[in-house]
Amino acid sequence: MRSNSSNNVIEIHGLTKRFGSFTAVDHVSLQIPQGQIFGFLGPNGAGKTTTMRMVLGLLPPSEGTAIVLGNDIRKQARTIRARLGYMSQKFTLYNDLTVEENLRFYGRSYGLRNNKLKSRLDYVLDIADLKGREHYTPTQLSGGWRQRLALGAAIIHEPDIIFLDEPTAGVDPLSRRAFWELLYTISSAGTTIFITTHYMDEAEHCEQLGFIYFGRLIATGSPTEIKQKHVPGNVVQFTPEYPVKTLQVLRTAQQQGELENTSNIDLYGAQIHVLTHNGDMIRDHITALLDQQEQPYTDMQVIPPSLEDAFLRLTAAQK
Amino acid sequence: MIQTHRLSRTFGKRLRRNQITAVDSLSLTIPQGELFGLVGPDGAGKTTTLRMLAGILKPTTGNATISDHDIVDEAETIKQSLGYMPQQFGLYQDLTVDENLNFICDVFNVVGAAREHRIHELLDFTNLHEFRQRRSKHLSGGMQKKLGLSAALVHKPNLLLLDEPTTGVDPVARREFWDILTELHASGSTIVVSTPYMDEAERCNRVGLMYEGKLMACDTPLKLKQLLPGVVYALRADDLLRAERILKTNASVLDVQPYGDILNIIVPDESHHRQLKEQLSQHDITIHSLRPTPPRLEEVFIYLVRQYRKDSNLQQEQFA
Amino acid sequence: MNQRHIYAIAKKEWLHIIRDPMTIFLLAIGPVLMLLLISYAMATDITDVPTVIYDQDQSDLSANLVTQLDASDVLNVTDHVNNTTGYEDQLEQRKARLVVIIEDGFSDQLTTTQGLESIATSAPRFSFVIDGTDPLSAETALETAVNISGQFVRNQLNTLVEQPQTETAMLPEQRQRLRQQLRAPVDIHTTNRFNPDLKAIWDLVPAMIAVALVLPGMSISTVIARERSQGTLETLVATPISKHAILMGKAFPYVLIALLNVVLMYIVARAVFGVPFRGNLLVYFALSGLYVLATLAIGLLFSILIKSIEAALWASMMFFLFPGMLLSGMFFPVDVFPFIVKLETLELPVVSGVLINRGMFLQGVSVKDLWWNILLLLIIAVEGFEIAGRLFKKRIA
Amino acid sequence: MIYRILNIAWKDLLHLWHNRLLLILVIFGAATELLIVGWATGAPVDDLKMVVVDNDQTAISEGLIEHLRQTDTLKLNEDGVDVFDNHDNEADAVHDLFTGGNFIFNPDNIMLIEIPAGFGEQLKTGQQPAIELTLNGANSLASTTARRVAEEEIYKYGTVIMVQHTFSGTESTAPTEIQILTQLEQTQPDITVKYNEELDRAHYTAPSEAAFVLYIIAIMIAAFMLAREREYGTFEQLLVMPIRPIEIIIGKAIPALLVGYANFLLVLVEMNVVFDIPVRGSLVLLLALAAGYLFVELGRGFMVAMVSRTQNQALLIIMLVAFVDITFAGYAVPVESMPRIMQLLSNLFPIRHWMIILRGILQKDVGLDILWPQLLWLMGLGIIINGITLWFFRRSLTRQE
Repeated sequence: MRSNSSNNVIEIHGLTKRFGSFTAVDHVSLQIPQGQIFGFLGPNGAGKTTTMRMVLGLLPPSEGTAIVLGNDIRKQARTIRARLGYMSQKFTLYNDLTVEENLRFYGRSYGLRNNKLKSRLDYVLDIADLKGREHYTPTQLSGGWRQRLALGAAIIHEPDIIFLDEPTAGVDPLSRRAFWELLYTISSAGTTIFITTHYMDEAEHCEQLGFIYFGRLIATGSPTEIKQKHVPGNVVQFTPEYPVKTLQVLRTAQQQGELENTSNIDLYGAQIHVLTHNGDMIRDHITALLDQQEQPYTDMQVIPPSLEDAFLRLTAAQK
Repeated sequence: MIQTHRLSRTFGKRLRRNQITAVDSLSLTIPQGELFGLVGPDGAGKTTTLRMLAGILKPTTGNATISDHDIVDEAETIKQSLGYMPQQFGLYQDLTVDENLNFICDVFNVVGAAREHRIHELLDFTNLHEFRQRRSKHLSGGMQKKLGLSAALVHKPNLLLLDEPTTGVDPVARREFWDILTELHASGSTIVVSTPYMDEAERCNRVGLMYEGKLMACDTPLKLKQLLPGVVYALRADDLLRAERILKTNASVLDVQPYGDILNIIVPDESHHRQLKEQLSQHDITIHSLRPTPPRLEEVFIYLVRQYRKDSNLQQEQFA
Repeated sequence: MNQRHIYAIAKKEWLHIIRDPMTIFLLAIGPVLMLLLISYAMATDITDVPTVIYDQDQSDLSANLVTQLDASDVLNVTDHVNNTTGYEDQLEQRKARLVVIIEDGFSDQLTTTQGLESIATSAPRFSFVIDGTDPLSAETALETAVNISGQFVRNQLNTLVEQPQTETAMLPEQRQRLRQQLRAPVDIHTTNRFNPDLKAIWDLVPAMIAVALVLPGMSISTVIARERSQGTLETLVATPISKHAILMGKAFPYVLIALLNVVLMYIVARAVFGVPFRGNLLVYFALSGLYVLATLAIGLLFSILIKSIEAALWASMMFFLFPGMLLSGMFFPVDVFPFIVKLETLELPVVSGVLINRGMFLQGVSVKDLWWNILLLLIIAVEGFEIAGRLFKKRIA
Repeated sequence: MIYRILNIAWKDLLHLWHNRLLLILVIFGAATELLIVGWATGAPVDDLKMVVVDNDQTAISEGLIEHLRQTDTLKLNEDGVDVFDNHDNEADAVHDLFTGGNFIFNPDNIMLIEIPAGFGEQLKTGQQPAIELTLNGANSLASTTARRVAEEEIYKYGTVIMVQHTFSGTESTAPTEIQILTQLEQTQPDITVKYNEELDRAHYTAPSEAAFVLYIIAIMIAAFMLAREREYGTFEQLLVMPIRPIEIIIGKAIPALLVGYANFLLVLVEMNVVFDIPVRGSLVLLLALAAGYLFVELGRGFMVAMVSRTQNQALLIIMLVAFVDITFAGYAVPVESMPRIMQLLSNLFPIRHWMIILRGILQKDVGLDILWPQLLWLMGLGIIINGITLWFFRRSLTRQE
């Protein structure tokens, strides 16, 4: 039933949602082709989850349409649902049921039977590396395992699209790594992934990104397109001896207009990033300033901007 | 300030097979006024440790003192000047920001003019002023976290225990949160914070890496980075996935870690730079750039945990 | 345990209750609503029991008896049948609950002289068939029917004997003695203390006040489990607030609401149902407060002992609702229960609640008469809070 | 369709299985409740404490006291008399006698009988002496029973004494008027009690409890299972799955049906064994109608769940609804004796019809030929209630806030 005009699995036009006088989502339009990993970024409360729930048919939109797999979500919600998977922000598996009982319930809800159910169950247990932990209840599992279990539950019926709402929140780097490897295998099998996240390094792995701010879609495109459009030029990065002090020095300098055509100056862990149009020229300028202000530093270099720079730039621009 | 001696905690029935040791004989000393970061994979015992220090979870064996008060016998005295922020939002969803803060002030006996002044100060601090009358369930994730922090700061505690305060918060709000923390730290209070974000751990005086309930490493970020044997090269290329598989076959490469749009390659020393380039070009991977980059705790963390897993597997094999 | 802490927790708990329209409605107005509804519906005396007459005698005398039966407000003659299967069906279809059968020859025995003599050998007999499903109304209906018919026969005999024209072998003084003794042998004056005309409302309403106060007790039974499931308990436990302050603070709003209910229900009992109040008002409110504390103590104990909300709700349902209706003494007097069941009711505050309310409303008793129930409630309240305090740990695991 | 329904049912059963305390409470709670309640209400109203003040001190008055003592309903409280004596006025004495007792070791006195001086003389000569009977009205059931038994016994004793003394026994045969009197006294009306031979009160309360067990389990489980999903947020997950609302309802109804049934059977057996209330009518019909009734009540349970956001709220509503239902079901007091409008209103409550069906089949061995109106009512109410619930369910699904 795919709309053969384009192989878009999700087409959203002017989707809006108003809660009383507050507009949570303001005329968002998006196209997501089949098999793509789509990242949906934005600060808390920007309307990410609301948009997702509208596309899932959980929340009736105030305006606009959402065509998923060729069907309008308002009318054929139920037929679409059989081919969707959803992993919400809150862990919504049953804490008092064991891992196996949870997965069997999900499998059966999507109509899987006996040997099909068995094979899918083994597949999910395998990729989520929960073999041998079937009898644990989710409360006995650590954060990472619970995330993989929730993902497993969402893909047990081989959905065409899976929606993941901040799946890796609060998960340590290694488990995040494992989680994304899992996503790659799923995506390579042709499943479209619609994911929201706050980890900008994860956003880099997405093929298309949407950036929403106070309900309005302010940027879309591949990670490289977004970086080129919104963060032209590059970043001067160095490791200051006294990060907080040096940051203060640079920011006051910028306010006094000494560092023209530089935009965001932020801390990235132990390094400081200075966003500029022309990296080399600004780098010498900064080294001079730092020496003059006796702010010791190491590893001064010019690197291309990352998505985190883009995120900070876009939010700063909107304020 | 904090002194623990072989602190440990197990969950689950003694006899039943799935008894889990969450924290395994942890010995740790945190001096007054330090910003201490606690990192580690999930289930490493970070939350359990913080809960034991906050005196809301009894340790199974071992003990610990906070400014010389025992965490089990004198838990109540410790709590007088302790600020604790649990992982999930610990305040009341159906109460407004004001009502929540006033309630906490009552609990900590912050009264009269001091209360009004303190609340005002905190709302400035976290710029939550215009949300005073909003129910906390209508606050965004970042704002809820700031409210949680202010609740823990109402009585100006000299020890702050924060359990993953910035989880699920966007990068901008995270930075604002940490600016508050560094300011607090500058004013002298001791802060122990557990976090999954390695970039935040970088801003701590010392970082403790926990793994399966044990303290695997505990030192300043700088010293931890020295644990990395060799140099880190950042590779920017087209097909990073394929590059990763190729480099894994190279014996002299110690570890390969993808991060966003770059691939961090750990090699013993600079001499391997040329050899890496050749290997990649043999498999016709177009390299945009391959340059040494300062190691970050993220890479140290992944390297150490993988190392640890290899050793413990080795041990298991010996015993198995 | 300073007051500020208790006040803080109480205020917070109050806000939770207020913020939740459904709960405030159920806690504040629920009990009064229950009192009104149940008292109005249940407190009527046994009246208009459908009765069917099988009159084999078909005389105006028997008709006269039937009208007398119908006249009583306990019975209400609905039908006449003329064969056994007739009244059998009526019984099965619940159209009739009592059948009065008047045998043939009933009137001859009571209107003619030879009839009179024949009584010496065999007196007129009635037979009744009663539907025993509800013993309470069956007994009352039966007693009324037997009394009226017995009295009717005696009066009829009296008039027969008095009439000069009934020639009988009996001598005049024999006739006189018979008339004398036809009257009841003994004249019994019954006076009913505290509830002269045995109004069921007076008996039920005070008891219902105690039973309705079960509601706040039940809603408090999940108060700790709720904080635990919302994750707010962890913050609370990490503060220096003492555990007793938490318990007291949490119980306080519920006590307040319950007392509000006591006042409301007192007004309804007096104004709407006109139940007399013969005790001392101040003592009554003090004792009601004690009763409320006892109920809440058990509710609080439930909320600490039972971790899952469903189990706590179910346990409080089993502990408060059913016993409240049947074991509280509202309908069935407790002192009649088997001894073991009486022991069981010891830990039910509702039993003492009913006794106190009835005692104060109807009997106008004072503290010295109720010392036993007060002692019981004191033990339950003190013991309840004390155990709750001990069991409630400022720990989360 | 069926597969998905069974799937949800199986999940809810697992929830119950994992929550052992709840499972035990649900299964055995009702049975123990019935045991205690049946036992307590079934007990005959007897050894009610009575105080007798004998101002006559004659053989006859002592005979009367002895006669009253024989009955097992009344129990003579000797030391009551001196309590009476050391009070100057009678009102205080009575007040003291009727209050101050405790229901465990010495319950209050129920009745005071004062035999006036000259009672014996007057009785012998048939001058109808008076007797003062004072009852403790605070305890209505006990006092009415005591009054009825006392009056009956006093009349009997009085007639026997009167007859003895008027008939000097010299004539060979008693004069006709004495024979008439004795005959009148001896002829007891023949009373046949149907459906509950010994008029045992437990035969009334036990079935009401059994009917109520089914009712309360249906509502509680339906409400909790659904309210719990809403509270924990797992409901949203269900909505995302290709499950129709009707399937969720039926799916959730099945565990309630099973548990309700298990409980009902347990209670039926218990009633039969412990309170020897036989199932006179056809068991199959009873079980079928029980299932029908359960389904109707489940509708209301879901309605309650949809209205309340948390489980605690669900409980409070159930409590209120239960109290209303108790009234209209004739749980403790029969509906016939309620005011007219109440009786009409009671038809709107499924439990009222279920109570009639249960009593009918249990005690009256009646079939559908008699009970068809109840069945009609149940079906009608069932369709309406479940209809509204489904509509409400669907509406709130789309408006899921």
